[in-house]
Amino acid sequence: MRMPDTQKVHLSREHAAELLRAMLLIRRFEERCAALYSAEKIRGFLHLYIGQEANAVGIMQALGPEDAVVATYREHGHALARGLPPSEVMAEMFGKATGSSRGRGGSMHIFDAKRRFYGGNAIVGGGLPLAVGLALADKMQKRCRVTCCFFGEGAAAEGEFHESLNLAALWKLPVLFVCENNRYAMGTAIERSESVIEIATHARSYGIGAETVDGMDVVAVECAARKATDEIRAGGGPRFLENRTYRFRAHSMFDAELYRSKSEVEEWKKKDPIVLFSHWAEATGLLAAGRQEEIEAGIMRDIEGAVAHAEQAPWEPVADLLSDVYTPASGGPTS
Amino acid sequence: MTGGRKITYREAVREALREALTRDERVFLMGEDVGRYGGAYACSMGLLAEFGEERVRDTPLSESGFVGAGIGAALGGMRPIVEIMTVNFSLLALDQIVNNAATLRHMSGGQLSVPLVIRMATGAGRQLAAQHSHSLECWYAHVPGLKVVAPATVADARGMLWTALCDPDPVVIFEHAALYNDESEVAAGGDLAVDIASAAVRRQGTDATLVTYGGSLKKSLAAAEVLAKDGISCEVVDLRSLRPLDDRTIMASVAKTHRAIVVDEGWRTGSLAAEIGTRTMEQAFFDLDAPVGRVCSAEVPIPYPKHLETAATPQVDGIVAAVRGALRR
Amino acid sequence: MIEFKMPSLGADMDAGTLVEWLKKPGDAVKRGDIIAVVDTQKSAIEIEVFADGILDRLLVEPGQRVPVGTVMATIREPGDLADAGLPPKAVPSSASPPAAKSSAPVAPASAPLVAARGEPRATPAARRRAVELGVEIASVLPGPEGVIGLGEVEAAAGARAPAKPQRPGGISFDEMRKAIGAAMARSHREIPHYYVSSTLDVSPLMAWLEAENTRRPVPERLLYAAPLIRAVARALMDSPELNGHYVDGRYDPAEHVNLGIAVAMRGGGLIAPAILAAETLDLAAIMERLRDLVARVRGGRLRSSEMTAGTATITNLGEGTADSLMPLIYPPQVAIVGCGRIVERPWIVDGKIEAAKLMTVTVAGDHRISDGRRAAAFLMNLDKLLQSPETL
Amino acid sequence: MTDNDIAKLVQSALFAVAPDLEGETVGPDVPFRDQFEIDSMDFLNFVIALHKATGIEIPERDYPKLESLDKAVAYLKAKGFAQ
Repeated sequence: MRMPDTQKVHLSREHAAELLRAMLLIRRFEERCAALYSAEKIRGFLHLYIGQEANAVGIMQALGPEDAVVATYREHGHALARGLPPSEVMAEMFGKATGSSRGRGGSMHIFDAKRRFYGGNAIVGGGLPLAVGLALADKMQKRCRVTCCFFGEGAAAEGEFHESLNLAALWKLPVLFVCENNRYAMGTAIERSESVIEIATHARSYGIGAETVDGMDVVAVECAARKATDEIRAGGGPRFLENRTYRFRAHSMFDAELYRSKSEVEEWKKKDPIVLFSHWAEATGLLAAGRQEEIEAGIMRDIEGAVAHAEQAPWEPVADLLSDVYTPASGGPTS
Repeated sequence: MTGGRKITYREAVREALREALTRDERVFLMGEDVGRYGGAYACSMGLLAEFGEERVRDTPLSESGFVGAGIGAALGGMRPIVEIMTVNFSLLALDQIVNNAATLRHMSGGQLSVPLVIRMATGAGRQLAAQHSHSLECWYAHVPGLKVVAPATVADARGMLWTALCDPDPVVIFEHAALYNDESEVAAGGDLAVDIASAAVRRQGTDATLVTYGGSLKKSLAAAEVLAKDGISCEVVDLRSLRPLDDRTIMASVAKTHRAIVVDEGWRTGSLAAEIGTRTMEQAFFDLDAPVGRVCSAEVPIPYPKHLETAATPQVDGIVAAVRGALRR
Repeated sequence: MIEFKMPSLGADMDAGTLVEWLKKPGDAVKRGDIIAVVDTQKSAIEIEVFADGILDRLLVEPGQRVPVGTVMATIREPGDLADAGLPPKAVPSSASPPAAKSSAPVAPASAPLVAARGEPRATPAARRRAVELGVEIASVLPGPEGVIGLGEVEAAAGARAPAKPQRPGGISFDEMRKAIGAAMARSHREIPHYYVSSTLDVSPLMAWLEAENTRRPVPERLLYAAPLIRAVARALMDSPELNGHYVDGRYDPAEHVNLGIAVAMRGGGLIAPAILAAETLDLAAIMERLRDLVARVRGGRLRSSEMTAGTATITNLGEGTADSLMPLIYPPQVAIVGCGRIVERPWIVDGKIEAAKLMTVTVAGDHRISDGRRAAAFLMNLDKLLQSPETL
Repeated sequence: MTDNDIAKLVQSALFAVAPDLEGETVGPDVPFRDQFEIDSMDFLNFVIALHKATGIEIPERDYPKLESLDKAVAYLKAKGFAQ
């Protein structure tokens, strides 16, 4: 692993441990989710983030609590990186009443208003206009905040991607667009879905400053994110990062992975962001020997706690079925 | 109306917009050609000069983008009014309206609200053919999480916007394009907000109930006038709100007249008229002295030539005939 | 499998309402058993079964009104297995036109409904109002398009006598009137009536009766109707052209005299259940049947065979009424005998004027079957029988 | 037994033979025939019912003495049906 170009990232031992901890939490949490899915505790679709952890973790380092995050249906990774409690996320995966969306959303719709985490969007490209609007509200109310919007490269084929880039650039809105280019729109390789495979090119064509980043390198992602958010906060309008990354698991739990070879997956696994980062950090002395085991142990405790919480958490009563369709004060219809 | 003044439906919408922009800083108007052009139907004429580009915001031709941005802005604390030129164009934004505006509150377990107002023109009558003339209100009225209203009178056009803005949830307002030039007296000054949850009885009657909304209200009233000359007394219910539907007002009227005819410019199949007819069957079956009648648009994309457009959409004659049919005389 | 259908209990009946089942599935039934009670426009009628077997399925529920011919139940014949298959159609195919509607109707939605034959097309509101007002929906004259609406029900209710709205068994006066009207209109329209009458000296009959009744204890006393019925029944046995059914252009003379007895109902209306094989019954038996019939007319429950089996009818005006009457034949019968009240008048016997008790008897006959001469012969025969009451 | 009791007995005999009259008000001095369209069969049954209730033999010639409520009460009393 190379040292990051920029020296803006001050990699203290503490910060390195934090990056590793955050990525490992996602990894172990999701591995547990896969097992829970097989045990039918988690249902619906489950799109694991494993392999892409460096993106969520790296980007979040550049965001403060006042900033907003709009994510995709692979957002449990982003949610954990954003700091949502694992127990709430797990309860949501279970569909329990103590879940972050009171169980109404499930794995694809994790929301946390107080952490300004706006989901959880299961329509490819559907989150981008929301991010534009959130940024518009900030700009109109003269708040210096960033709205960070995650999406995959598949979204670049959607009209909403282009409409949103155009609007954000046109109105100079404080949006950080983060394209996690994992090369597959579900089962369709990027070469088969995009006329231009360097997604950042689109952003530049709208006049948006864009960069291509190694999405398997958490430090590189953090560096790029800090640079981009600094520019956005300085009033430079939107920025765009295309993070080249890879998911190690199938698209969802129902995916036979007929569209890619095992050898390709193995090749990418050599770039496992956690392995690379931990080796590098140990090699450079940022991570003391035995520290990773310590971190792992803490994470496992957290995850088991989250699972136990989710198991015990109550279901929402059917009598409350119709709640949260309208704001109660508005006297929404029940018929 | 004492102290009233005569204004057009268009002026009523404009006044309502101006009032909203004046009363609440968080309100802004956004849409295609709402600024310099003054609005496709001239509803926002002059507002750009008055409130500036920030608050009267011309958008690119990207319905999904700017409607979604309206949703995001509402989440971010603003009170956006998004104008979509016509209901046909709104289909480009259907994803944002149905998948986001309507669902976010529920999907987030009640954490988020989307206080967004979407206005759009609807309906036929001006020879604009099949991509500018449809009445797809019922598609929106189908969706839980949305509220859907249709001001049919100048007073409602003047008053409903503010009520909609006060609502914490997304409200879609359908303005029938054939109404913009209608002129009527409205009360001067004061709080003009009107109830958007309940239907209004626009004419009292005893023999049959015409349930209608939007652009079909004046046709229904005209039909009632024709029938009155023959001693047939029609009650005319203006739904005003298409979601939620005010069942109580409809059923109370049917209990009185025992006959219901729904006048709806949407296509008959899967229409609001179908919904109202079914509810009437469910809730007022034993009050009915005739099958519920429907006067809807013909099952055809609205054609361009005047005579065909007229033939395709509900007209006074058809309403009169439907009432006579229900009365068997 | 035998189908038990809603019977036609008269020329004027096109539908009936099931009041109750008297048997349940699995019960053995014998020919002649009463298994159901049906409300018609005239009365609640007990319906017999005409086959032996095991009651299999009940297809109509109490309160349901179904057209004549509707299968109401199935009866397993000895040897039949229990019906495991689909239930037979509840409505005969002729009564339910297939609803072959185009999938893309262009007609206005308020196009009239297609109604099954005989079903009154009453709106929900009309039906509810009818219940509130105690109007039997079948008695209401339909309005335009054959629909009974609120207006029709209210008009029918307004036209009805307010004091006694219901007959026993829930039969309305209106309905009764309508049924009589329908049957008599048909009679008047279709049957070429002729009339023949004679004034008969019933003094010997009345003298004999007075002596008889003085002798008899109260419960065994006779009304003069009893010997009169017996004499009419016997005379009809000798006049086959006056005793039978005329159906679809064919006359079918009857083997027995099932004599319809016109019984007036209080408040108006008339019902004519039959005494079956009246010619075979003695006076005591006739008296018993008569008493039973009148009681059941009052109580509102008659048997289906009594309603349909009549082969001729007698209508006896009785005391305190009028001298003679010109009755209308009840189709498909071909004759009716009308008896005026008994009056005491001067009468010449063997050239001398005497006080005599007289009764004018009129026979209405169907010219398609017989002529006045036949009726005259019947009257002479009747006169002869009445002159020797002790032989009756 | 009071006149009233006898009147009740007469009424119940009447209603027994004409159940459709149940609940009607019986005028004391109007002939049943005029009030209720009683026919000869009804009347005979009424006489039988009275006979059964009282044990009194009622000859046919006495029938006119039973034609109204008051008359029937008086007739039964005269026949000694009071104790």
